[in-house]
Amino acid sequence: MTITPTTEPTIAVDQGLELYRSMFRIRRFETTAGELFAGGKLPGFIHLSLGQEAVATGVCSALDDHDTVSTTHRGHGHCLAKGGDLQQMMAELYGKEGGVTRGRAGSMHASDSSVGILGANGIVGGGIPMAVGSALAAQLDGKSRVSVAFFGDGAVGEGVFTESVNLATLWKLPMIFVCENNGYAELTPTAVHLANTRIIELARPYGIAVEAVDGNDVLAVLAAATRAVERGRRGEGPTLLEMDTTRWHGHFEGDPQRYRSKEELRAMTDRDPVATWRTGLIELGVDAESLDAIEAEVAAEVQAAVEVVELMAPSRADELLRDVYPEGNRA
Amino acid sequence: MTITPTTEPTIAVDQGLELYRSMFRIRRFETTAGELFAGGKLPGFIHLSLGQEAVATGVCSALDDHDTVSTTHRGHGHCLAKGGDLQQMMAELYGKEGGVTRGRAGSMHASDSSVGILGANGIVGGGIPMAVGSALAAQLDGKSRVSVAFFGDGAVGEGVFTESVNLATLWKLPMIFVCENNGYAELTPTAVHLANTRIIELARPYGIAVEAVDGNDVLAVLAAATRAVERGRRGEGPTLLEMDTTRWHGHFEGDPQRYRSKEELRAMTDRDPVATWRTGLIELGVDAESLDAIEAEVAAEVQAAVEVVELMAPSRADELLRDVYPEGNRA
Amino acid sequence: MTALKYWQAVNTAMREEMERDPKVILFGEDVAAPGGSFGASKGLLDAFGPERVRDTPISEATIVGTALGAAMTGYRPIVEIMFFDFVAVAMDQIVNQAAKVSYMSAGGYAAPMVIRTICAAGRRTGPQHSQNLEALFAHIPGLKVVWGSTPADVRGLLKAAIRDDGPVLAIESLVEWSSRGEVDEAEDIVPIGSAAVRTQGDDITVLSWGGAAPKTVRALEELGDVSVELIDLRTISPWDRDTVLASVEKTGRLLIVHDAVVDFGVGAEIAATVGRELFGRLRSPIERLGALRAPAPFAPHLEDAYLPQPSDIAAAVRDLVRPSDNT
Amino acid sequence: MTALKYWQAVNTAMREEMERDPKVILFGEDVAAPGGSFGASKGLLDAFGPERVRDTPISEATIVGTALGAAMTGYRPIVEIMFFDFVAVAMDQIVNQAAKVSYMSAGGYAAPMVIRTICAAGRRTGPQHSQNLEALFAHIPGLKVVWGSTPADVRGLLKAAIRDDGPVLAIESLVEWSSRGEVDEAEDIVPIGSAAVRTQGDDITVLSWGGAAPKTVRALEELGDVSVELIDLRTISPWDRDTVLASVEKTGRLLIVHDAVVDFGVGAEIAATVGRELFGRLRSPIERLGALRAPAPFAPHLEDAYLPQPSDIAAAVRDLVRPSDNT
Ligand SMILES: Cc1ncc(C[n+]2csc(CCOP(=O)(O)OP(=O)(O)O)c2C)c(N)n1
Ligand SMILES: Cc1ncc(C[n+]2csc(CCOP(=O)(O)OP(=O)(O)O)c2C)c(N)n1
Ligand SMILES: [Mg+2]
Ligand SMILES: [Mg+2]
Repeated sequence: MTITPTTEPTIAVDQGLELYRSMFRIRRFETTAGELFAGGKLPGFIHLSLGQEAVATGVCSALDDHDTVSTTHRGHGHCLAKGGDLQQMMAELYGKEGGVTRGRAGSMHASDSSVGILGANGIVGGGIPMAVGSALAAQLDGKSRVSVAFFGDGAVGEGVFTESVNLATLWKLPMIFVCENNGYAELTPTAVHLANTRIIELARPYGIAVEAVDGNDVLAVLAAATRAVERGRRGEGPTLLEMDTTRWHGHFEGDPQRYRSKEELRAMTDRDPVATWRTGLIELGVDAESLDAIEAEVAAEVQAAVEVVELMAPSRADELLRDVYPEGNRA
Repeated sequence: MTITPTTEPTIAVDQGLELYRSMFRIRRFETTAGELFAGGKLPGFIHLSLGQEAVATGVCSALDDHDTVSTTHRGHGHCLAKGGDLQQMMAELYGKEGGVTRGRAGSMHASDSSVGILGANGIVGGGIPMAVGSALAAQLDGKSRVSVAFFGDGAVGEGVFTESVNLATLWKLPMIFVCENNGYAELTPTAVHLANTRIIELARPYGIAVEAVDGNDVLAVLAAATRAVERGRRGEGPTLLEMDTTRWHGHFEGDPQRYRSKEELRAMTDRDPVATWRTGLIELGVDAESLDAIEAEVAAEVQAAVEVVELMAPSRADELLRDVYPEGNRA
Repeated sequence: MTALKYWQAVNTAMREEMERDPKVILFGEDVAAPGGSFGASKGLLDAFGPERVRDTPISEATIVGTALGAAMTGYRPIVEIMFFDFVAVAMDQIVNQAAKVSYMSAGGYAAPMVIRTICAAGRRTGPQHSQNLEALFAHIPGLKVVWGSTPADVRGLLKAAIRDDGPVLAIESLVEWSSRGEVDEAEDIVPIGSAAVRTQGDDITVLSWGGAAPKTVRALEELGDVSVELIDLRTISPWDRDTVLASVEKTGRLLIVHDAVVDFGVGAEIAATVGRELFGRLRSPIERLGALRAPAPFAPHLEDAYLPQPSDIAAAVRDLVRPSDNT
Repeated sequence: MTALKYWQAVNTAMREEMERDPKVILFGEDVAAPGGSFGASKGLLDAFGPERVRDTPISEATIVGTALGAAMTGYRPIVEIMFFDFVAVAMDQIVNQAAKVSYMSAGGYAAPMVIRTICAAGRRTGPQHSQNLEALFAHIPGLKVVWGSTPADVRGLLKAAIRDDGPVLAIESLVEWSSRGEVDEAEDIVPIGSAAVRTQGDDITVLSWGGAAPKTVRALEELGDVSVELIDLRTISPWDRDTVLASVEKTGRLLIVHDAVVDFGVGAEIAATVGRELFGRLRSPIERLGALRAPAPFAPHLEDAYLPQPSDIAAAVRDLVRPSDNT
């Protein structure tokens, strides 16, 4: 079934500002991370979700703390929007002891059990069944918890995608599949890797509820996510949301994006989810100063986090072997 | 696209008799194998395709020798219909040196490169990508060869199924997916393991041509397979055929089928593909004696094969390590 | 004490743990309504209901991944992967996800889950249905691997695995499925990481596990004259170094027997470790007996030639012990 | 002789073999239009066209399975699995299908195919992007495993792998990606199964491969006083027993260094074999140096502590050689 929203989403100004703050935090965090990476401060690889902020914010704003999400290599936004601590996230990218996973996991594998972040995932598609499992736990608990898997268009090529859609639908799990269709898997356009680039169509025949959403319109995302969450909480089974969105940067920081035309790159800024919502808020009567103030607060928050993190101790090498096996069950 | 056949299939009497012989050979071979297994003559496990003979015969009759097929744990019928030597197949089940794979592979893993049988497969879904690869080779060869993967409804639960449909469609490969939907994966009904039991619907959105076929009507199977083969040979890409069919015996020989009602088991005989085609031929004017003669010939062939095989030497243990690595590239 | 068949011991272990802890759930292919392809979960659907005992699609990767997610959020799933060979389909979810989640989350998450699987070596099931792949999993930090060869051990290890807070691969032997053994139902678990010394001896330590263990017991019945210390490893990872080293220190000789291919098998790690720790104190080279370097053949006499047999084991023991009789 | 970067040597090998043999084809994620995530297949689409060089969906299992089917019916596919860790997703197709097809078909089919993959250990890529999983594949009969640590070797081994009639897993080192080395383009292949003795020596044999090999070379630069016989294994399966045994027979000591986790790693097989074959003839216990028993951590200094470093290698050599100086 395709969900056809009957009413236009409406929103209170306060909540609108919170959405803006959330998106802008992701924007600022990642822009900063990109600069730090370019400056040689962050080891390994990082993948930024600049241009996709509305998905993270819109979906996670529909969730409660106890709802769970699994995410991907491109997961900073989801983690921040889900309530992950910004400073701990930054510290993780640096590989510091104060990182959310103590520098063990890094950008691609971080998680935070305190706010239901099951984890970023270095394996494309790898986090999808994990979220299904958490949805199973929610169903068994009999609480109205839901579970979300974020994944990209590329992950639709992995067999676990349809396996998971099948299982979640069969078992009517409170599960939300959120596909961020950003037009690329790494350096390869979606039409080269998927025989049908409209992902809801691939899932629909399983009988799962599906909805295609403008992923750069935070209100549309929030509204669709809210519908999906309600379905889940009511025990009506899983939903797949396909988010049309835009990846501004290269696949990883440092990717020169030779495979994209200047026009394509330029056109994306027209769909800037942060700027769009800024305009939306102003149209709703919010004054620019309030928004500037949020931006300044966030900028200061990120700046302060970087300063604190820079001074943090590195990950403790003497605890290198901790948590390989859960404490109390050491091997 | 769903293929809508425009004309009723027609057939010459000679070819009709060949279809009958092929189906009856499978029936007789497997009935005999079942008896031999019950009598303790055949080691390991065997899975019979009794009740599904029309699929193997109908599909393989549309193929040439150089076309390839990959099959499953339930592959005796496909192998025989594709031209596999009956005596060598029987010898394989016994584990004799004269077996088609010298007793190394057994029922679940046998293959025959001389007639394009890529192999039975012990891994559900495991043979599907293999057939896709052979279709890729066919495309690269520029010959009009096609490749077929036989698999069950259960295999549709494995991720490689949609992965393979996606890839074959993207690359427009001369590939035919033949799903034998026999209502069960082992002891579990299809509705328990697939959220949508109509498998063509799960594949259709990829853009592959699909067709649902009465898999117990050999003419319908042959006609649909012929259309799919022609599409493939013309370079028009892959097709998925879903065959509604019936598994008469248990999942494996020895399975008491407690999960099926007496009525269900009885109803299957109404859809006996061999008896149905016998009736069909008689309606086309063939006299019963010709059919009895075929049956007698086949019975004698199977009987003779068993007698020869019983006297064969066992697999050669002194060549146990041969072919682990291809000759000339031993490790 | 009750005499149970091997499969009944598996069944009992699951039943007891499901009774004890409502967080224990079970799912897999054919495990619920059919009670398992080989009957291991017979009666559990009736006893615990369709929420806790579920049949799944044939989707091993997603089965394991779903177990993982449920384990991370409060449950203790047991999943069945029907044959050991099929575990390869779920390899990513086992190796990259379940085994690493505790470490990657710095202890934020645990994955208390059991992957039960059945090894059919010796049952003439051919190349894709007969593998002994324990070495692949022993090498992965974060994962534990157990394999009980008797009804008592398979029960006790499975119960321990279910209670463990991390992922455990619990292997079972199809050849032993109907073998009977005494099970002390009062005894709770067999601790993970503890080998069992089956017989005390002085001339040689013979170490085996899984499908090879009962064959080793049989071999020893032929070897009245040799004083063998027979050990069943029971847990492959983490293996019981102390028990093995203490035994070999005493006997000075070690024969390792497993049904897996010898090359790069689990026996290699044990031989390397014992060779290092007891350097200069061994009476003869450490020998390993296992399957040949080939896929498992189907034909019965080929499979018999492929896998170590009691007579091979007895011969290897004699070969090892004999030379030093002359010193 | 030309100086090539490591990745250029990979590129050259594929180009040369595709020129030589029209049956060689290449496909994988981002290998065609983008020329590979790390550039290994740069220019090959232009040179050989979209039929022979293809981008695929992210479907590792089907990529490998498709390569297998094409290999069985006349082609010699090279497929790229971007990072070594992702090979787990295709495990069934490698272990149960490709590795076994020659045997299962009694030679009726061969599977001349190469699975290229890149190990990123040392590049701070974290737990799911840094594994050294060669032990998992070495254990599987029917499969060969090679890992060149220099431009010349990575080229020669890849060429040999492409010409081999069976499936070969060809591992590459991301840390060496831009390192330069002399490549003799007239030289055709490095035969599979042949180790390279890098330096001759008398006191100790140091054996390494893959990402550990360049670190071992660096370690030796610090060890002027010790006469080391340095061997790069190059092929992990089948490994060059003759060369290793001959060397250790001469030196009496063996240190094995690899980036994989020590426990149940490839070093165990070599230690077990050498310990057996040279029983009583070793001057000291065989030592293994490798990663700790944990997933690979992300933070740079953690990863450095996790993986063997040149200084650890040098220290291990000194520890091994020192005691016997006193004998
Ligand atoms: C199993 C696996 N295969 C390949 C990769 C390498 N890889 C990382 S991200 C990526 C593309 C993912 O595309 P998509 O799912 O669309 O996510 P996006 O990067 O666009 O957010 C690939 C191929 C991987 N991490 N895991
Ligand atoms: C990967 C894998 N999982 C499970 C099995 C065990 N198994 C063998 S056949 C089968 C059912 C297959 O059902 P289906 O595909 O419908 O084929 P059918 O038996 O009905 O012909 C199962 C689960 C297997 N062989 N391989
Ligand atoms: Mg994408
Ligand atoms: Mg079926």
